[in-house]
Amino acid sequence: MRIEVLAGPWLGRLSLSALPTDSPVAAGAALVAVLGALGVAGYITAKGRWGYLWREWFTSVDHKRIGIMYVVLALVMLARAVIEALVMRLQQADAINQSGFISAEHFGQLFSTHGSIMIFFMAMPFLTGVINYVMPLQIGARDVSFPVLNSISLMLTAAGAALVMISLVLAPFSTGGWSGYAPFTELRFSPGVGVDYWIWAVTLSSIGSTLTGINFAVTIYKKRAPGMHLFRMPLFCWTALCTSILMIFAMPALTVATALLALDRYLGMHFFTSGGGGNMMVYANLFWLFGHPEVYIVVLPSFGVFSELFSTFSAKKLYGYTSLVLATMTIAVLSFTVWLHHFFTMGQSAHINAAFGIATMLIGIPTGVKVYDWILTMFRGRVRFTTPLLWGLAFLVTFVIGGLSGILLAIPPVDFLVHNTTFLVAHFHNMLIPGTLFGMIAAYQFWFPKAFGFRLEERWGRVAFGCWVTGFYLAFMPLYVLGLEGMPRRSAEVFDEAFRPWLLLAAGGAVLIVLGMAALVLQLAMSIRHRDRNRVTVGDPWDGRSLEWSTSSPPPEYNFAEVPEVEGRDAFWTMKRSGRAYPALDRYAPILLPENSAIGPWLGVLGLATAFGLVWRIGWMAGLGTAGALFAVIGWSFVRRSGRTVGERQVERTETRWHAALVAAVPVSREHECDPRNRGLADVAA
Amino acid sequence: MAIFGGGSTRPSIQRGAQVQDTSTERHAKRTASRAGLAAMPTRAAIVAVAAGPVAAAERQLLVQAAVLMLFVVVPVIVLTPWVAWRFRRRNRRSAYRPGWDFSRLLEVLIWGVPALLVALLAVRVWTQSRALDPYRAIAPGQGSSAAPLDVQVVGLDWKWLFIYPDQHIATLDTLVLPVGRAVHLHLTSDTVMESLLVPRLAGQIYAMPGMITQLWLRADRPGDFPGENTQYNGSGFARQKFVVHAVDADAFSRWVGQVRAGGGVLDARRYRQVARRGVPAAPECFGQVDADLYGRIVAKYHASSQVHVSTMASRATGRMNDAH
Amino acid sequence: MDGDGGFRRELRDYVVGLVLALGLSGAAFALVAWDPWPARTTLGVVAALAVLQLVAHFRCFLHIDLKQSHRDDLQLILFTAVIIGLMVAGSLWIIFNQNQRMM
Amino acid sequence: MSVGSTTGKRRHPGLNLHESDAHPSDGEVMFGFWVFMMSDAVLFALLFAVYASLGVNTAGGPGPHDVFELGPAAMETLLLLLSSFTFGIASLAMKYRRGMALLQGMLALTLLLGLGFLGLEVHDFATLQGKGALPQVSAFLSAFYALVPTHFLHVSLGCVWIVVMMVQLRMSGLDRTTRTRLLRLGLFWHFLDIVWVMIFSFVFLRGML
Ligand code: HEO
Ligand code: HEM
Ligand SMILES: [Cu+2]
Repeated sequence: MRIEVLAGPWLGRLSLSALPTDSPVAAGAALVAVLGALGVAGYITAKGRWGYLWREWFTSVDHKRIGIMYVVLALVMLARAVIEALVMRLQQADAINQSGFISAEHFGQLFSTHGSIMIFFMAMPFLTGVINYVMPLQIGARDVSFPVLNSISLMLTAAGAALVMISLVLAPFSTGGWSGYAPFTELRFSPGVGVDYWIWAVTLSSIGSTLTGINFAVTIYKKRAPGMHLFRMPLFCWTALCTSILMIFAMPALTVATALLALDRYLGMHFFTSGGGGNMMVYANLFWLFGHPEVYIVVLPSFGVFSELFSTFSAKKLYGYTSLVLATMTIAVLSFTVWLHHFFTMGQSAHINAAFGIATMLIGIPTGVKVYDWILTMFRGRVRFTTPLLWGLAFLVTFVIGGLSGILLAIPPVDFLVHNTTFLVAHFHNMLIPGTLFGMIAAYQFWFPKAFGFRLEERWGRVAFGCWVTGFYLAFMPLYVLGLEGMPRRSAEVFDEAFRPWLLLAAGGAVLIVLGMAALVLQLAMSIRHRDRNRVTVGDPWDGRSLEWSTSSPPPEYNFAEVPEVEGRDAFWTMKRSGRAYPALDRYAPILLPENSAIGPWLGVLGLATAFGLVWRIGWMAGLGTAGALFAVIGWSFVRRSGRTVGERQVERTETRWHAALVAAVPVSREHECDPRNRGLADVAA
Repeated sequence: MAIFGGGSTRPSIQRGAQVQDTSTERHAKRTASRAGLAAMPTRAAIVAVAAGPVAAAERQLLVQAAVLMLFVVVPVIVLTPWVAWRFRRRNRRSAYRPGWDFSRLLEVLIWGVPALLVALLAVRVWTQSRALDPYRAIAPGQGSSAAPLDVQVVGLDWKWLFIYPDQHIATLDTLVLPVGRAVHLHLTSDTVMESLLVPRLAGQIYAMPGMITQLWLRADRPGDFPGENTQYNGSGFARQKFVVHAVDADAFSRWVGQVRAGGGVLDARRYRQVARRGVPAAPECFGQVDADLYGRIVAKYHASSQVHVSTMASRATGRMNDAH
Repeated sequence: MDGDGGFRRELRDYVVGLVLALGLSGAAFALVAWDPWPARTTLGVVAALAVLQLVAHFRCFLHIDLKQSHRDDLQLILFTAVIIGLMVAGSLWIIFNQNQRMM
Repeated sequence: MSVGSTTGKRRHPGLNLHESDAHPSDGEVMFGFWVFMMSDAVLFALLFAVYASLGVNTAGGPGPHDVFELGPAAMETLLLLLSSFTFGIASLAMKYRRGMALLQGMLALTLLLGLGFLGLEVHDFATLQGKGALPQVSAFLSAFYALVPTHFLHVSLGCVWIVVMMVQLRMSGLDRTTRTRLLRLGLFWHFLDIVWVMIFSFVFLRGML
């Protein structure tokens, strides 16, 4: 039963009937979301931490804090999306020749939110957060080029994520999938607000990502420390650069696609409608102009992370640096030439299909080069099986299987057979989970000690690893089989008894994955609890190779008391070997840093208000939000900022304290890397 | 013959349930002709065998390419753990060259071998994309010299309508085909984008409103093959299944005769009922079909342009004639 | 900054830019207004004039040239041109082909 | 792009008036804006592609011939080109310090020309409405109304920006902040000119053929 309450015009279409009261699963999810939000807010209030959060975090423009906030956002969204994945897997295992425990409509929302969240609000914030944290440190910069813009990007992304979370309570969300294909998403077929939620959440995120891309690209071009030539940058910075370039040039396609879809829906125009001259193929074309580069946006930074891992944990130079750089750039450029492979089955000529199919396969070459380069990096190294490296090994073995299925899909006649089936679902999870997600989890475990000054517990990390990897194989390998048999993706129900064992296996895998997720949470909790045992304040727990390890952990807000001078690749590793690491300065200078700014959070709130107003047709809210944002930006441009100076005394105090820890620390050999003995000073003699 | 079993609905799909807008539909169904219905084929185990040349060629290509790829993928799967273990830190016997980061020979290999493989694959892609172009006519099977069978396909929410323009009959959610005869499907949709797939006969192609796409296929052995829509189109999506019954030529003509004699009429009014959103309670056959129905369905989306309507309609029917 | 000389020289750049822009735009408009040639030819010429004007604007108003100091900008613009070319040409190729095969 | 462009630069321990970390350097700011404009250029290019794809789909409604007029388009072109020139002089006035009056005067002139352009366009849109050429009529008109008003919106924002800069110049004169902002505004303004050249060539002129 729905409770109908007459909504005043000032609330647009919004009424109490938006509450998901008709399905226990949906109502439960909404309740969890509300209670969770209230719980967090209540806890912060009880602790009296709002002021602290506002001053030190929300208004912060420090790339390190912004990076951490991005990662927190990504982890929260990951938790939601993984649970949704489990629900979908359970439903498909249950709904064989019967209805299952959730409705078809609800299932539609589940794969749409799961896909959209995983891509836009998990993968993107995660990689943006990691790049934010690590890249400026690696190139020897004190911050990104445009710190305030950085904060604005974060808050716009967060606003988009908030909108998706709100849709859990003021339902429903779209059922159009993460790709939102028209004309299904046109008003005529999706009259509710669901698609509007999707449009505005994605638009907020894509604006944020475009700005982020610009910011990172300029930072890498213009803010490198002296001597840090492009070809001396750690590979992670290269992948960050290529990802940024992809963001800059691919995001506009998404913005155009969603904007035109919105014009269709709001103003009755005819871009993608099936009448009035509209053409739905134009939508598919626009979406994949973005969508394909997007999958490389989310995987390239992971490639960068793995490059760092294999070299660090093999205690060896990265094999084939130049070919890795070349491969990365080739992938970035090629990824603009293959988008049609997502719609081989739309009916265009065979020679077009063939041309795009071949272009797609070409990407396999540089990717293969990377894979071999990583193996060769371990070759003749001294490999240490720490948790971050384990993710890397699992990635290598698993990713090539996904690559294989990708190549199969790139053959148009083969694609005709398995397009839109669970074979495709298996392929892309086979890329996204080992590629994007394992890379990001590895990055989190690798750089966590840098950000917080203590290591994560290895044991729980291994448990998480075991669950995730086993869970992955169980959950997704069966889907290849089912796909070859023609089981369509996005099926709320299944009508083939023979599929049952495979779907049960897949459900079991999903359960394991959720356990893996829980293990990650436990790992964090236990590590915080035992943080004193795992402190690595000196800053270099893994015998690191690049400049971020040359600072204390966590690094001071100004990153480097003196900007380092770089003389080659693996800058910090060389400094350590030649005894020039940790130079003692005889004189400290004051450092000018950007001041905190409230414009980011304000634009986030105003953006959210605009989006929410647009979703529910609350005119005044959307209008005020837009006007507010415009005036906020103009007003902000009138504020003269002189920056904030960290005095030389304070720099000296910070640096002296760190140097004291340095002197007190015992250099630890790799033998004791994961011991409490490791205080973050690497023994370079061995 | 199974397909003449009449009355039996597919036991496994609870059609109509849970989906709105279907009550009138279901009612209408009861009075409609029941010629040519059969149960959804059920299988005990997974089998991925093709029953026609198109699917066979596509599957063969898949297997070939997969095997070829294994040559470069298996080494990775084997080498990764092996290298990692062989060069583990504890193993002091293995060489340690922290500065080694380049080898010209290896460089040539790691770029060259994948490039060679891609070149090989590219040749196959180029030729096979053309050979297996869904629009490309296929020859009749051995011993069958009949002209291709034209079928007009209309994707609806959430069912498929098949019109046999030359036989002047139509079926809903069931497709009966003569074994060995080439079949030329002309697909459109009267709702959102859909995608028709019969995994054992041929790969898929989209069906889009106001447009006509084509797909050629042929069944080389008699049997019942599941077919479906694979492009999500709303809450009834998962139930949009149908069965292809491949029967020998005689059985096919007998079936056509039977449908003609006993099937209902598919005129504009009846079509409107059929097209309404919902999952039909059972497949259905129509013994008489408005000749220009398909053309009108396609032309509908060009309605605001008067010139266009007629050309689209005539083109839609015209193409049928060209095909012969 | 070399005072007066610099000012004059750069002013001349802008004047040249304006004259070129007005001339090229004017030519394009005039061609279409008088319509002396078949449509396809005119279209080609209009497109060529547009590209010329694009170059003129970049050169005279945006000061993009081959000097070392502007290399970053120039490379950025060329890269963008490649991407835009890929996207636009590819899209039109696909859409026109589809339209042709589906009607 | 130039490899090693930062070598030889003095490293900076802390406070450094020209290259501090609180304010990005001029080069950084300008380069960042260039990158932004290129992203925006892709957006426009895609709108052009959409227009080219849907332009023939008039769905029985009016076509380009019925709705476009050369005269107003030529007039708008003239205003926009002149405004680019006046902005150019403003940039020179700033660069060679030819006095605030010239700078402000040229900005005001640019603003007037910009507003004139906007006014003419509004008039155009009104005429189109009068002819029944609404965006809802056909895909062709939808695509037209996506492309041209997006440029219109950009020019409007440019005008707001000019006003803001004129006020800020009054308030704080020509300092580093206002200077780089004016430079960026200049790029933006000239860029919009280029987009307009593409619009009149590939929308209006092509439509009239
Ligand atoms: C991280 C994400 C990611 C990555 C990295 C990739 C990588 C690739 N993808 Fe995938 N993909 C990803 C995510 C997706 N793909 C999709 C869909 C998709 C489709 C469309 C299928 C369809 O809709 O029917 C095709 C054709 C491909 C092909 C490929 C190829 C060839 C690669 C290549 O880059 C793989 C390269 C790697 C290889 C090849 C292995 C290592 C190489 C070795 C060992 C050397 C030897 C190799 C050769 C000789 C070739 N993808 C979709 C579907 C979206 C949707 O519809 O919702 C998603 C999300
Ligand atoms: C953690 C384990 C995961 C499980 C068990 C899982 C499960 C699923 C399931 C069941 C679906 C629906 C499949 C269907 O359409 O039939 C799906 C879709 C999808 N998933 Fe995942 N997933 C997981 C992780 C991820 C990750 C990490 C990403 C991205 C980074 C991701 C991205 C997607 C996308 C893009 C879709 C497509 C949504 C759509 O159809 O529009 N998933 N996933
Ligand atoms: Cu792709």
